[in-house]
Amino acid sequence: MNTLSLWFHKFGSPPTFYRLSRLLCPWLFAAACLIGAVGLYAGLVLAPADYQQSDAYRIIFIHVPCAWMSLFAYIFMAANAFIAVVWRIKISEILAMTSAPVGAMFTAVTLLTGAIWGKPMWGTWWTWDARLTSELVLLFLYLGVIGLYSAIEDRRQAARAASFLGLIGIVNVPIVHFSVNWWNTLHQGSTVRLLGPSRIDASMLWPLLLMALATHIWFFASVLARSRTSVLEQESGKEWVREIVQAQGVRHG
Amino acid sequence: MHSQATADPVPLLSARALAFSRNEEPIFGPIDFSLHAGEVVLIEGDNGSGKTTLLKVLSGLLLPSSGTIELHGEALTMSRLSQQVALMGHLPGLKADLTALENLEFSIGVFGLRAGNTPMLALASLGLQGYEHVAVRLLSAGQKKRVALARLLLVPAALWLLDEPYANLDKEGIDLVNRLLEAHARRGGAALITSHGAYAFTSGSPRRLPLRPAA
Amino acid sequence: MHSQATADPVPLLSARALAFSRNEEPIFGPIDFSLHAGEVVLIEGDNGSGKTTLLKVLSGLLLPSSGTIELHGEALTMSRLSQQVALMGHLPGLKADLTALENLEFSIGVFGLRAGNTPMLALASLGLQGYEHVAVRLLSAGQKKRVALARLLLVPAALWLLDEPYANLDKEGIDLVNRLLEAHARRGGAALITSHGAYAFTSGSPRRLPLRPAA
Amino acid sequence: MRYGTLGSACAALIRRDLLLTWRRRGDALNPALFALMVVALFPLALGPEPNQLMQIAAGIVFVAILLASLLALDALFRSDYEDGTLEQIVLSPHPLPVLLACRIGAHWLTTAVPLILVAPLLAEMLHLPSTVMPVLMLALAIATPLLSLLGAVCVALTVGMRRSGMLLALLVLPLYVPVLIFAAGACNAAQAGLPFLAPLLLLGAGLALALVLVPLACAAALRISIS
Amino acid sequence: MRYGTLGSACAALIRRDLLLTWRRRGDALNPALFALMVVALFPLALGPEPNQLMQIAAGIVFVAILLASLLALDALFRSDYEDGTLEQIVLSPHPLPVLLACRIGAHWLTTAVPLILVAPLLAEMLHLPSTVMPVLMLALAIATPLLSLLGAVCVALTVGMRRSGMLLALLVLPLYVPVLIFAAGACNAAQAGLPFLAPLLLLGAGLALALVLVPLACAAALRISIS
Ligand code: HEM
Ligand SMILES: Nc1ncnc2c1ncn2[C@@H]1O[C@H](COP(=O)(O)OP(=O)(O)OP(=O)(O)O)[C@@H](O)[C@H]1O
Ligand SMILES: Nc1ncnc2c1ncn2[C@@H]1O[C@H](COP(=O)(O)OP(=O)(O)OP(=O)(O)O)[C@@H](O)[C@H]1O
Ligand SMILES: [Mg+2]
Ligand SMILES: [Mg+2]
Repeated sequence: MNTLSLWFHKFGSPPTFYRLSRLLCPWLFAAACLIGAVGLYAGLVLAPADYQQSDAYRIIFIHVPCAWMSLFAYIFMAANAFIAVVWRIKISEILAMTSAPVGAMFTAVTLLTGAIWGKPMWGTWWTWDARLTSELVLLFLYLGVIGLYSAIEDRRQAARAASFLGLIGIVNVPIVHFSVNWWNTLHQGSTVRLLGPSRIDASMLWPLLLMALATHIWFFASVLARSRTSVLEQESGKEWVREIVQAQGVRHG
Repeated sequence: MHSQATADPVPLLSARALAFSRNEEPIFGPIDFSLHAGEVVLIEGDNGSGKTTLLKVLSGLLLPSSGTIELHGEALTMSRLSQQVALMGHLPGLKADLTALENLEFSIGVFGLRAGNTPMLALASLGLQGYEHVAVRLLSAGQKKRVALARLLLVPAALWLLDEPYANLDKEGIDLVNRLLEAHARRGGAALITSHGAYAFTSGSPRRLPLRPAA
Repeated sequence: MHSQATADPVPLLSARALAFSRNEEPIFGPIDFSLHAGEVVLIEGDNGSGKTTLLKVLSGLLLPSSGTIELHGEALTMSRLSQQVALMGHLPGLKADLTALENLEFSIGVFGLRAGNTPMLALASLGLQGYEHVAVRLLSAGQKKRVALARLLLVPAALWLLDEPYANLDKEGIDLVNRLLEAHARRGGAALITSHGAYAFTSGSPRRLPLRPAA
Repeated sequence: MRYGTLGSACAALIRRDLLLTWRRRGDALNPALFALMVVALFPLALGPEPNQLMQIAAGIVFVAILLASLLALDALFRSDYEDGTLEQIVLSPHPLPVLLACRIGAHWLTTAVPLILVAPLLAEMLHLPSTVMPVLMLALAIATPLLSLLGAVCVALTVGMRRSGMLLALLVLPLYVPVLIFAAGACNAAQAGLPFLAPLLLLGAGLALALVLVPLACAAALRISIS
Repeated sequence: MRYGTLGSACAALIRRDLLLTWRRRGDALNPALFALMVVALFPLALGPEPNQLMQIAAGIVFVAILLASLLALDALFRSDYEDGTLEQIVLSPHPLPVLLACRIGAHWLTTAVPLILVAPLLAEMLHLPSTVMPVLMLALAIATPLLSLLGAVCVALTVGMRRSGMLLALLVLPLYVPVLIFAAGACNAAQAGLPFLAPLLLLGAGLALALVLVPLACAAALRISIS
């Protein structure tokens, strides 16, 4: 056992995880909603209209954070999948599997908002541009992971198999990100940079960053909430779960 | 649970606190047992008590959730394990489109050959003379089982793990399995066989290892 | 071959010179037998002797190559046959993703319901209370077999054809099957069951119908 | 003693199939996803020029939907065969063709309807002119039941075999060819501004015929292949 | 007492696979027939203008071959799994990745090579210019082993399941996308008179990588899915 897996065994033990996530989840959801509301207000109302695209551009405040999240969620999933496959740590299996549907949702929203935005901008809902295609492949990869996970009866075996598949798909993530640089495409090049100056006006930048923050928090809240139910389901035979169920039964009457 | 003291000090196979669980549900509880050369042990248990699972764990197909398995008193590695142990599962492991002989030759290529035996001899000793060049597809269920048993005679493994070797066999077939087991034990081999209560291991009185669901 | 004279003059089922062949090869020879209400007959034979095939012929799944089958002394038509005869084959005929109750309701929709019985009662009488709403997928092999048996209790058919009902059952399961068979016979039903030599029909001493390969 | 009526048997069968689909509703999306992927392969293989794609859009949509329903055919009788339910259905006291017609209808509902629903998306991805869309949908509405029916006969013939995937494809595809010609032909005609009703009417006539004959053929084929 | 060597094990495995293919040599033609049928669907669906077909010929040949090898994948481990041979192979005393590499190689020989051989015919049916033919064959020679290898990992992951056909397609197709893009891209470039070597070199690099990594991944995946 190396230090990493020791750490996981300590903090990632299902009961600890359950209690921690029960504590955190409501706060995270609340924070995500609050920051999201501020970001949306700033983006949709306060930020000035674009000189080229007038108000159509405002969909950026949903499209771009969701697009970032679709990639981030995959990386998060793959990291957990790696731990799950190599060290067989249960919490990582669960985290990887619960982040897949959330990531798939973000990917779908990205595709949808992109298509909606594409109609006024490019005059078509869809083109076979490298970024669009690779993002579509990303959705397929998420769906493959979800499908494989739900097709196998044994939860842990299913999680390991699906994690394995997810790991193979990670090659697609850099392709999505760098596709605008590697191939000349219709899609916007990178405009927001962490290092160096961004090619976007500050009045548009800060609502965008707020939205990005909100989606990140939402992602973690949602993954934690889903994982909590998974943990309960998978550990349903264990003593600590019975205690919780009993305690809740008493509370509910 | 069930452990016998015998003359031979180093058992061929020994399991300590061996347990396996699936989906966090224990399939079979921690069990301890050892198996010496020349022994045939019958694992008894109801449907779903984990007999098949136990054999898969012992053969290395599944990793135990806890506990240790030792071969000849040493912790096992996968490649040593598969030289010493032969598993005959529910499925015959035969290609229907190959002949009996071709099937055996494939398994010799992969697993090696026990000294002083040949596929023809093994088939003959199971009463399959004349069927060597018949596609397995055309053999009856009982004859297929015999080809699978012939493979056991050929591989060098000293420990046989047989999952329900009597299932779907008629009386003659059951006798045959018993004779093979006795001969193998006399040669210094050992075998672990499963059966649910309905069958009887007719000859002799083998040691029995009862298996109850852990939950 | 094997024909008994009994009190009841019109047998439930009678076969005259019944034979079946596949690819011009006879599978079972011409056999004659009759089955009266209240009787349970055990068809015995080695692997491949044609037991399963005989049941399929009697249930109407296969057409006999020669000979006649009569139900209540009348030549049979397909739809009368399937109202009178229930077959339980090697396969359970259950949908793994439906619950036990849903499976039974489907079979009632297709086959009808015996007077004075309900799915819940049938499941309860087989010791499956509390499992009515559990997906069959999650049941153990033994419990699945019980659900399949519950279906037999529900359908109106008077004649049961059971193919190896004891296979893969533990002792308790075997007793259960025997009790069901006795109750069915007492109610005026009849049953034809197959088994290869290894199993024993433990209770009573049923009539036996030996089957030998025709070739 | 209550013997089931034919109505109750059909209702039980359809209810069961819908219930099974609902229990595995994730899988119900698979044919549509597969069609989506196949459609996506073409722009990647041919290059993304919208004009070229537009020319061949209707044809590709049909080929994709045809392949998806081909793959979905396997589910028609196989699982019923493998768990023994098919034997029970064959032994039921009701006319087998009627029961099989219900089974095929339920299969069409659960696999082909999602395909029809996803078709506008597929067409849009290939830049099919929106004027052709109604014709495409109409052609699909007539063609997909025909595909399910024609496929059912082949499945009934191969159901006893293991690993029949490839063989099934080889049996089914030739039967699908006329459907493809008329359905895609109608769309191509509409796209070229020509009259497109004739092929659709022919398809409709074929469907009417198949609705009557296929259940009978299917019952005969099943009896052969499970014996 | 003679324990088998790794060499004898690989030889036995390959010999067995070739023998099995020979015993069912009728079935060995199925993938090629399937590709032929898929290719034949296009002129029917799109209309027979040679110029239009020529434009899209290379792409369609690739899509057809890709779908055919997708359907053939099912045979890679399934029959071995169902009759228990796979368990025996996993339990053998030799390194599993090497044995699996032999199995995949034999599968490629028996399913993909017929596809490559039939490719000129397919291309001719779609009027592919004969100057592009050598590039097509070269691209196929590099792409098909890559398809077999990538597919093998997914098959290994799904081998324990019943009726995995559709799911397998959904897992495999995204992985096939890059292969398709580069292989068809090379042909399209050649057809347009542009340099076509770069995508082929990329494919070659991918193949080299896959040859090393896939057997390892396959072994790991198999161990997960048969447990
Ligand atoms: C269905 C169509 C579309 C898809 C699938 C899509 C996908 C994506 C993805 C995946 C990203 C994140 C890339 C990364 O972080 O590396 C992104 C970012 C972005 N997209 Fe889209 N997009 C679509 C349409 C559009 C349209 C029509 C526009 C506007 C003309 C647009 C503008 C942007 C911008 C400005 C960014 C931020 C770029 C950056 O700062 O990195 N997208 N899109
Ligand atoms: N691949 C699997 N996935 C999930 N559960 C399994 C799997 N294999 C077996 N089980 C479960 O493990 C338990 C033990 O099964 P096992 O097959 O070892 O029992 P057994 O003693 O061999 O029974 P039988 O007498 O029916 O052969 C059962 O409850 C079974 O449902
Ligand atoms: N579908 C089939 N096609 C060809 N031959 C078959 C088929 N089903 C059975 N047979 C053959 O018919 C003969 C009788 O088989 P059957 O299954 O009736 O025997 P059985 O007495 O039930 O045997 P068991 O004890 O193994 O169940 C066997 O030789 C078998 O190989
Ligand atoms: Mg078992
Ligand atoms: Mg039988």
